[in-house]
Amino acid sequence: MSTSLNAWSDALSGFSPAGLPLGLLIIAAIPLVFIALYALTYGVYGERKISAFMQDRLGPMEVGKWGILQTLADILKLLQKEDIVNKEADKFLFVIGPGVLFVGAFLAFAVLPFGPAFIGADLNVGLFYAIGIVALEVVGILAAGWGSNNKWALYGAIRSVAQIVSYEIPAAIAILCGAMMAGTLGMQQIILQQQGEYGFLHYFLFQNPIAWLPFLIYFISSLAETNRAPFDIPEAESELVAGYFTEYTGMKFAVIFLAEYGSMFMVSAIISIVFLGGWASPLPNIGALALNDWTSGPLWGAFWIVMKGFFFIFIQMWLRWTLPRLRVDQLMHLCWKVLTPFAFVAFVLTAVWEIYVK
Amino acid sequence: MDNESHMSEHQEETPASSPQVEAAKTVWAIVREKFADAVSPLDENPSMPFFEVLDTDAWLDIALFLRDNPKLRFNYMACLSGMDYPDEGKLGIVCNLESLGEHGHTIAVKVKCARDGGVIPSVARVWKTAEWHEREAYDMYGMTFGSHPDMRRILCPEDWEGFPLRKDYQVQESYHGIRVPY
Amino acid sequence: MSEYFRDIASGVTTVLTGMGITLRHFFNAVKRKGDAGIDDDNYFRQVDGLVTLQYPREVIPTPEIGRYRLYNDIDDCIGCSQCVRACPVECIEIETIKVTKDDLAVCGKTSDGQQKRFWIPVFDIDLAKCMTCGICSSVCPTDCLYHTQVSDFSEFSRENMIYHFGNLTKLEAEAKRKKLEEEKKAAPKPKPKPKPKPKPVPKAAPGGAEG
Amino acid sequence: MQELGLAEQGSLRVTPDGENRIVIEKDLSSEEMILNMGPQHPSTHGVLRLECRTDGEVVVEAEPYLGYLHRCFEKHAEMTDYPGIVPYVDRMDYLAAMNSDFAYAIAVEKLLDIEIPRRVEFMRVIVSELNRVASHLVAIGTYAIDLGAFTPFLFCFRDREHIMNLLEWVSGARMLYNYILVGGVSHDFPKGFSERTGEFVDYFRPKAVELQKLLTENEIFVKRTKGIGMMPADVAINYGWSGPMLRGSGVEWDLRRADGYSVYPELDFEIPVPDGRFSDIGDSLSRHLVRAMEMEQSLNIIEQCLDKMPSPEGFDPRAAIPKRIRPRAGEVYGRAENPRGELGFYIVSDGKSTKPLRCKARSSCFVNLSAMKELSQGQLIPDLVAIIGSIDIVLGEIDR
Repeated sequence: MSTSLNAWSDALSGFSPAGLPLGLLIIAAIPLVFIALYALTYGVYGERKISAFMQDRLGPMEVGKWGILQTLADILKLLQKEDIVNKEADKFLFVIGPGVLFVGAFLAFAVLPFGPAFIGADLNVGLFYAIGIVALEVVGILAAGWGSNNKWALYGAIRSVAQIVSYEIPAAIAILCGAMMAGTLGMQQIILQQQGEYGFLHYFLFQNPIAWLPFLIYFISSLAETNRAPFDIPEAESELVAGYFTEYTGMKFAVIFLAEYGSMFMVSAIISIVFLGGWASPLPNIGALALNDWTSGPLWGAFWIVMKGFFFIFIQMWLRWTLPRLRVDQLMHLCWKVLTPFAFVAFVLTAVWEIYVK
Repeated sequence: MDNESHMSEHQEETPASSPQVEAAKTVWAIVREKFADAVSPLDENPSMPFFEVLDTDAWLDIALFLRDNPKLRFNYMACLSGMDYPDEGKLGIVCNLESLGEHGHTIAVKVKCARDGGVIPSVARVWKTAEWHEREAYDMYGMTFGSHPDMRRILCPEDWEGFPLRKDYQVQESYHGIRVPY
Repeated sequence: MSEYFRDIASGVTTVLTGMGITLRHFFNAVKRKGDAGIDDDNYFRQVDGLVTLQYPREVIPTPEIGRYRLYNDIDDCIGCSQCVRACPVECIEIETIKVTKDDLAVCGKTSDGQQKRFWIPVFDIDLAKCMTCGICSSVCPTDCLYHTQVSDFSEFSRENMIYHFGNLTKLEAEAKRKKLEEEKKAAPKPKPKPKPKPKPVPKAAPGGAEG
Repeated sequence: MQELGLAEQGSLRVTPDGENRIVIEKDLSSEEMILNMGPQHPSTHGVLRLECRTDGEVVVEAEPYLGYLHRCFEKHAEMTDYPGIVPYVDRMDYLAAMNSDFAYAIAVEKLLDIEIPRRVEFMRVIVSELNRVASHLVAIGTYAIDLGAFTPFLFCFRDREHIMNLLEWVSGARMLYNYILVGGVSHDFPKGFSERTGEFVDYFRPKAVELQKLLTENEIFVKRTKGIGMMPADVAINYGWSGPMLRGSGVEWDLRRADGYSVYPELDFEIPVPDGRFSDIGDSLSRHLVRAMEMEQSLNIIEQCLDKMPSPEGFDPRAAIPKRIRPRAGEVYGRAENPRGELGFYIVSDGKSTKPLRCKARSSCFVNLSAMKELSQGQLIPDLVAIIGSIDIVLGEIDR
C-alpha cells in the first residue's frame, strides 16, 4: 500500500499542465487543509475537553455525542456574528492584522514534511525559513493591536512583540543545536538522519547526552512564541481583557484563533522534527518483528508527525491549565537570564560533542 | 488581648460596671483633663459609651491627642458614621475608636455641626481610614470636612442632588432623563 | 548565584508537582459525581470525579426546607395581611372583603378548624420581586404561605411572574362587597369599613397556582 | 553635549547651544496615559472602576471609583423593621451572608440585651465558619484567576459547592440565607447535618493540601505575589484594615479572640499570621497565606463545635426571638469577624419605632480598599491586579 501511495504522490507531483506545478500545489495544500480543519475542530475541542477533565468538569456535551460538534457550532456562530470595526480604529491595519497573523502562522507549514513525499517545499534552508517566517506574526499582532485603537489592545500588542522577539533568540539557538547535529537546515535531511531500524534511538534527543537541554529550551520558548500559558501575557485575560484581539469579533476573531492553533501545531511539529524524528517511526526492529519497517511509509509518516505534534500540544494545554501567568519582567528575566545563557551553553556543548566525541 | 473578656461578660454583669464603660471613663477623664469644657460628660450607656466634642474646632486636636497620648493610643478607627439630628438642627459624625494591640480599650466620640453648611475638621490625616468614611458621610449627609484632601461624593454619582440619608431628603424626580422614584 | 539555581530548581519542581496534580485529575475523569442530595448518607462517598451535572436532566435535589417559589394555600389563608406587613420588598398584594354572617359557613374553615372571616379576592405575589427571605412564611399564623422546592420558574414576560392566589373572581368579589354593604346598612351600629377600594382585579383569578 | 542632572530622569536632555543658552530637549517624551480599569474588567471583581495614570506598564497612581453597585442599604434599613433588614444584610457581602447576619444579630442583640440559647450560639458559629471557608475558597480561587491559573479556581468552586449544599440543607437557600435572626436562628439543624459536616471536614482537608501544592507553593505564584503590595503593620492599622488583611501585615488581631463574642472564647483555635519565612510580612502572598491557614482553623473550630454542641432535645431555635423587636432608645456598635475583616453595625434606636433611626454598616472591604491608592503607586499593571485580588473585595459590601 505504501509503495502505491508513494507512486501516487510522485505522479501527482509530476502533474503540471501548461508548466504550472499544480500537482505540487495540491500536495502542499493537503496538510494545510488538514491542519486547518484539525486546528479549528479538534484543537479547540481537545483543549476544552482536556481542560475540563483536568478541572473535574465535563466540558462541551450538548452538541453531538460528547459534544464533538461543538466547534462546528461555534464556527457557525462566529460566521453569523456582526463584523464590527470600531469607529476610531485604523481600519486598514485593523482588517489586515488578522490576515497577516494568519499568513505568518501558516506560511511555515510550507516546509513541514508530513512524510517522505508530503512536503510543500523542501527548501535547503527549511528550518531557517520556519524560524524566520514566524516573525511575520509579530507584524500582524502589532497591526491588530495598534489598529484597534484600544489601550488594552495596544498593551497586548507591545507585550507580544517584546515577548516574541526576545524568545526568538533562545529558540533559534536551541534549534541550531539540532541543526548542528544534523549538519543541514533542510527539514527532510534532518528527519532522514533520524530514521533507522532502531526507531526512537536514532532521534537526536537520544543521540546526544545534552540534547535534552536545547529540547527543553526550545519547548519553553515555543510556548512564549505562541503566546501560550504561562507566557500568555499578551492576551492575559485577567489583566488586559483579551490583549491585542480585544476589539475583534466574528470571523476576524476566528481567524486569530485559527492562527494561534496553527502556530501551536507548527512549533510542535518543528520540535518533533528536530529532536524527535518527525515522520520517522519510533518503533524499533526487534529481530523478526520489523516494527519499524511495518510502521514506515507516507501514511504512517503523516500519522507519526501528527501524533508527535498532538503530544506536544497536549503538553502545552496541560501546562496552560496548571500554571499561573508570569509577569512581563519575569518573562524577560526568564528569557534573557535563564534560557539564553543556557541555550549558549547547550550550543557550545553540542558543538564540542559533535566535533570531538562523535 | 486586653478586652478579651468584657464583651462576653457584660451581659451577666450590671451594665454600669462593665469593663468597657470603666475603660471609657478612664479615657474620658484623661481627655477631659486636657480639653476641659471642649468635651461633654461621658454618656455611660452599656452598649456604646461615648462623649461629645462640644467645640467642633477642637476635634482635630482631640483626635491627635487620642491617637498619640501614650495612655490612650487610639490607633484604630473602627468606624465613622454620619448622623442627622433633625431635632437639634444639626448633623454629626460618630467615631468608634479603639486602641488596637496596645491598650485594647474602645470609645465613641460624637462631633456635631450645623445642618446647613456645617463644617467638621477632617481627621483624614490622623487616621487615613477616615478619608473614605468622611467622603461617605459628606455624600450621605452633606456636611463638609475642613481640609479634607479629596472632598467628593463617593457612592452617589457626582451630580446627584441632595443628601440621601438626611431625614428630610426628597428624592429627585429624574436623573439624566431616568425617572428616579419607581 | 546559588539563589539563581535554587529558583530554577524550585520552579521546575513546583511546576512538575502542579502538573502531577492536574494529570491525576485528568486520568480521574473516568469517574463522575453522583446526584445524591446532601441529606443522603452516602453524599461524600459519591463526590469523586467530574462534578458537572447536566442540569435539566440531572438535578441536585433541593432539600425539604428549600426556600424557592412562594406558594399560598388559599384554602387555609385567613387574610390577616401579616405577610404583607412583614415583607421587606413589598412583593405581596392582598385585598380582603369581610365575610357576612350568613356566608361564614360558605367561606369555611381552615384545615386546623379556624373560622375564616375574610374573602380574599386578590392575593398576588410578585415573584420577580420576592427575594425568598422566608420572613412572610415565618409570620404566617396558619402556615398556609410557604416556599416550595420549585426553583426553576423563569418566564418570558414579567407579568407572568405575578402569581394570583385569590379565591374569588371579579364578579364574585363585587357580589360579596354588595352583600357586605347591605348587611352593614341593616345593622344598627356603624362598623369600620373593610376598605372597599375599587382595585383592578387581575383577569386570571386562580392563575399560576403551583404548576 | 553636556548632560545635566535632569537627563538621568529619562526623557529630558539639557544642552547648551551655540550662544551658551540652555535648551531643554525632549526626546521620546513619555506621556502619562489614563487607563480605565473597570467598571467592566475581569479582575476588578465586580463593578469597581480604577482610574489608573500609567507610564507604560507602570501605574503612577490608581484612583478607585465606587458606587456602581450602590443599593442604598442604609436608606433601606431606616425604612425596614429589624428582622426585615437581615435579608438586606445578606445581600451586602453575598459571599459570606452567614457572617454578615451574625454581625448584625450581635449588634441588635447588644441593643436588646437578650440571652441567646447556648445551642444557638454553637449553631451560629458552625454555619459562619462554614461560610468563612466558602468565602475564602472564592477569595483564593479568584485570586488564582487574577494571576492566570484557572484550574485552582474551579477546584475551589467544586469544594465550595458542598458547603453551599450543606448551608442550603440547614437554611433553605444557597447563598442568601436569612438564617441567623435576631435572637436565634431560623431552623434547627436537620437530622444528620452534624455528621455530614464532619464528613465535609474530613473530605476538605486533603483538598486544601492539594490546593496548596497546586497554587500556593507554585514558584510562579510565589514570584507574582511575594513582595507585591507591601503594607507595614502600623500603616495598615492607620488605614483601619482588619481581618486577613491586617493579619497579613503581621498583627495578631482577630475579633473572635479580641471581642470574644459568642462561644469563641471556649474554642481552641489559632490566629494565623505569616512568620516571614515563606512570604514577606505585609505582602500579597501573606494575605493569601493567612486566608489559606484560616480555612484550616475554621475546620478545627467546626469540629470542636460539633463535639461541644448541646443536644437538640427540647430545643427551639426560635425560642429567644422576640415577637416584635423594639429596642430601648440607645445606640450600639456591634461587630463580628467577617471573612474580609471587621463588619460592624452602628445602630441607633429611638425606643419608639420598630425601625432603626440609623443603621450604618462599617464594611470591611470598603475600608480595606481605601488603601488602594497608596498600594498602587509605582506598581506594574499585573501587580495592580495581584493587589486588588489580595484585598479580596466584594463590591456588594463596598457599595452597599
